[in-house]
Amino acid sequence: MRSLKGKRPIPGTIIFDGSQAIRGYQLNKMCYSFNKAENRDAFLKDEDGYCDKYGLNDDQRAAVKERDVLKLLGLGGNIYYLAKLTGIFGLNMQDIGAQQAGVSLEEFKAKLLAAGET
Amino acid sequence: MRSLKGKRPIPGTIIFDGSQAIRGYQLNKMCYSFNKAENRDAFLKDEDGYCDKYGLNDDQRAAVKERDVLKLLGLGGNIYYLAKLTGIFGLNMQDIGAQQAGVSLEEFKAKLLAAGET
Amino acid sequence: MARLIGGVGSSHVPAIGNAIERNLQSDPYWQPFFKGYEPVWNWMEEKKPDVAILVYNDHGLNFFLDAMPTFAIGAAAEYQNADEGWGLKPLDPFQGDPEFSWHLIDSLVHDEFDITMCQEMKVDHGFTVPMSLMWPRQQGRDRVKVIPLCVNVVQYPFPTARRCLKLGEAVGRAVASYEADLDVVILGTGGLSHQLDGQRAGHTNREFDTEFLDRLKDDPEWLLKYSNYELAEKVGPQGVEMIMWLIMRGALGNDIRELSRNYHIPISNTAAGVILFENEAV
Amino acid sequence: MARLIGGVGSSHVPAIGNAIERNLQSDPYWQPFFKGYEPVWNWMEEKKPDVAILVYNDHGLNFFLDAMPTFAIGAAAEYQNADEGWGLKPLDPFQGDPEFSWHLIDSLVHDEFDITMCQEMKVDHGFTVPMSLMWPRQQGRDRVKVIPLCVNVVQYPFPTARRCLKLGEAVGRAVASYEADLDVVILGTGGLSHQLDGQRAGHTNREFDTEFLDRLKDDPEWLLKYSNYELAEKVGPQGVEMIMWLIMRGALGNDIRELSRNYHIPISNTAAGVILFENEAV
Ligand SMILES: [Fe+3]
Ligand SMILES: [Fe+3]
Repeated sequence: MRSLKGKRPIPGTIIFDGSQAIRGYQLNKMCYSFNKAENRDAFLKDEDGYCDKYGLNDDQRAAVKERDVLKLLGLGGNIYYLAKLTGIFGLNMQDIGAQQAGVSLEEFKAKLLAAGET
Repeated sequence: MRSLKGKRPIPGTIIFDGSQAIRGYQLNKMCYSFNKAENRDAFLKDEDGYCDKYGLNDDQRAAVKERDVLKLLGLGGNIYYLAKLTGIFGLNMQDIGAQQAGVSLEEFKAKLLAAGET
Repeated sequence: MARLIGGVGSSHVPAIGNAIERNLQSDPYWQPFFKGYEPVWNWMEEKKPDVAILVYNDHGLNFFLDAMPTFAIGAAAEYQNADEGWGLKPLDPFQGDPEFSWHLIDSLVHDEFDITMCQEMKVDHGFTVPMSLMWPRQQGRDRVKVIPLCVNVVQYPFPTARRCLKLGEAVGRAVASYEADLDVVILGTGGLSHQLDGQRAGHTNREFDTEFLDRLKDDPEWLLKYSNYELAEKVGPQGVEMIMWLIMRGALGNDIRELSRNYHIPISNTAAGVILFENEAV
Repeated sequence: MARLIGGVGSSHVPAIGNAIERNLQSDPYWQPFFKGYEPVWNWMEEKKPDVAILVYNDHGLNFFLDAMPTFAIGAAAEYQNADEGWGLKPLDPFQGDPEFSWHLIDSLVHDEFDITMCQEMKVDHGFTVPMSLMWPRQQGRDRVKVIPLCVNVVQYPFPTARRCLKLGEAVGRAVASYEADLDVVILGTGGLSHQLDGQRAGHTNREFDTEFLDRLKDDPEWLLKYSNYELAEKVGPQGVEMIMWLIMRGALGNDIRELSRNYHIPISNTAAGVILFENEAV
C-alpha cells in the first residue's frame, strides 16, 4: 500500500495492504472456497489439482504443502483466509499462533496466561 | 424508502427505492441470473419451474407470463434487471419503452425524434 | 420515535462461541471472562430492547477481496449464519428489520456515508458471538431484531478511527429520526488487543487497552491520535478492530453512564473486553 | 508525479455499442452523435494519456442488490467485459493498473470516502461504451490502462450530487499525489436526460441538459440545488446518472478549458451529450 511506504516496519508483523493483497489474491481465493465442506473434501482428495484450479504459484504451493503459515503470509495470504486452510488440518488459531511465534503450543499458551497476570 | 415519504409523486414514474427493492428482490434476482445464456435457456425450457426456483409470488409470475413491464415495475422489478428478462423475448429498450408508454414502437420513436427538433 | 437506550463494547472471537457451544462458562479458564457479562445480561433482561444495531467485521464468510466494502449495512428480513470452515456450529438465523435498515441507509447516504447496501448477507462469528454473549438464551435472541453494520478491518486501508466515530454520530442521528416506537441498542464488537499473524502472534497490550477503556466514555477522541498503522503496532493488526467500538460510542452521544466493565487476558490469543453504557438522554 | 490532463463527460447507452459493432457511425441516425466525438478522438490521439479513470455505473452485470456499493473502485490487473443478457458482444479485456488503483483507494479512504475495493470486477456497457467512444481503435484502447470507479445510480439512495463533486475533488488530490510519471484522464459517463421505466418512458429534457452543460465548467455547484428525487423528475430516473459527470468535473479543479461539446436527441431513448475539458494547470 502506497501510504505504508517509508513507514517503520512493525517487528514480527506483516500488514495486509494492497501489495500483499495483489500477491496473495489467488491463494486467498482458494482459502475462501474452504467455507464449503465439499471444497475442503476436494482439496483433501487432490491437493495439487485444487491448487492448480486456483492458479497458485510454486512458492505458494510449496508453503501450502508445508502448512507453513509464516511463509504463506509472506506470499500474500491473509490470516482469516489462511485459518480456513489450516482448519482442514485441525489447526486452530492457537496452534498456528505457536507455529508462527516459533514456540510449542504449551509455551504459546503460557505466554498468553502470563500476559493476564498483572 | 423513508426519505421519499410525503414527496410529491412523479407522474408516470416509480422510483426504485428500498420499499420497491424489498418487494422485488426475488424477481430481480431471477432476472440477474439471465446474464448467463444457460439460465436464459433454462427459463425458456421451463418458465414455471424457473420462477419456482426463485420464489416469485403469483402476481409476479402472472406479470412475467404477460411480459408486462409496467406491472413488473409495480411489483418491485428494476428496469435494468427486467431488461435481461425482456431481452429473452427479443424486446429491446425501445420496445419496452413503447410498451410502457402505451404507444406503438413507431409512435415512441417519432416522439423521441420530435424531442430532437428544436 | 426510536430511542437509542444504550450500547455495549464486546470482543467477538470464535473461541467464545466454542466455549458457549460446550457450556464452559464456569470453567476456570472462562469464568473470569463470562462473569463480566452478567451486568449486560441483567440490563438486557430489564430493558428488553427491540432492535440491535450490531457493528462487527466479516472475517471471510460473506465478503471476499473481490469486493470488500468499507461499510456494509444489512437490509434483509433474515440473516443466516453458516459454516466458516473450521468447525463452529452455525447458529439459528437472526430476524432483521428491513424498514429500519432502509431508514438507516437512507439517512447515512444522505449524510455522505458511502454505504454498501445488502439485501442478502451471511453473518459470521463476528456477529453471532456477540449475539450469544448479549442474549445467552435463544428466547432473548429471538425477541430482538438485528441490523448488521459490517466494517472493513481485514484489508488495508481500513476506515480511519475518526471516520468510525463520525459514522457512529450519524447512526445516532438516524436512529433519533426513525418514526417508530422502538428501543434500540448498539453493539460495537471486536478487539481488544490481539495479534493472530506473524512472529509476534499472541501479542496483547494491557496498558493500551486499559487506557482505551478508561477514556472511551469521556474522551473517545483520544484514539484518533493513532493511525491504523500505529494502532497495529500498539495493539496488533487484529486489535485494530477496536475502532469499531468508536461507532458504538459515537452513536450514543455525550449524555451516557458507564454501568459495567470487564477486562481479561487471555481468551484464545486475545485480550477480551466488555463495557456497558446507558444513554441518560432518553 | 501523475498529471490529470483532462476530462470527458459522455453518454454510455448500449445502443451506441450496437452501432459501433455494426459500423453505423455515418448512418444519418448516428452521424450527428458520432461527429461530436471527433474532437475527443483527436485530443486523445495527440495527448496519448497513460491511464483513464472511468466513472460509470454497473447496470446489473457485476453487482446485484445483495451487496450494492455506493462507490466501488477496481484494483485488478485486468477487467473482463461479459454477456449482459440482451446481446451486446463482449469486448476484449481492459488492462488495469493495480498499483495506481491502490494508491487511489488508500488516498480516498484516508480522505473519508467509504470505498468498496474490487480486486475482481466485470465491467458492463457503462464502462465499455465510453472506452469504444474515446478510443475507437483497438490499438488506442490497448495503450491506456484503466481504473473503474463504479457509482450506485440504480438503487435508491444514490450518493448526493454534492458527495459526487467532493469525491471528484478527492480523486483530483489522489492523482496529484501519485508518484509516477503518468498522464491521466478522467471520464464521467451516463445520462444525459432519459427515462427507461414507467408510463413516462422516453422522457428527455433538453432545457435542463443544456443548462447543465452550460454551467458544468464554471458553476458545477448549480446541480447541487436539486435532490436526486427532484433530478429524477426533471431528467428522468436514469438521467440522474449525470451526477457521475460531477465526479469528473470535481477532479479537474478550476483551471480548465472547454475544448468541445455536443448534444443530440435521440440516441435510443436518451438525450446524448459529450463534453471535453482540458486541464490548464498541468
Ligand atoms: Fe474479529
Ligand atoms: Fe447507464
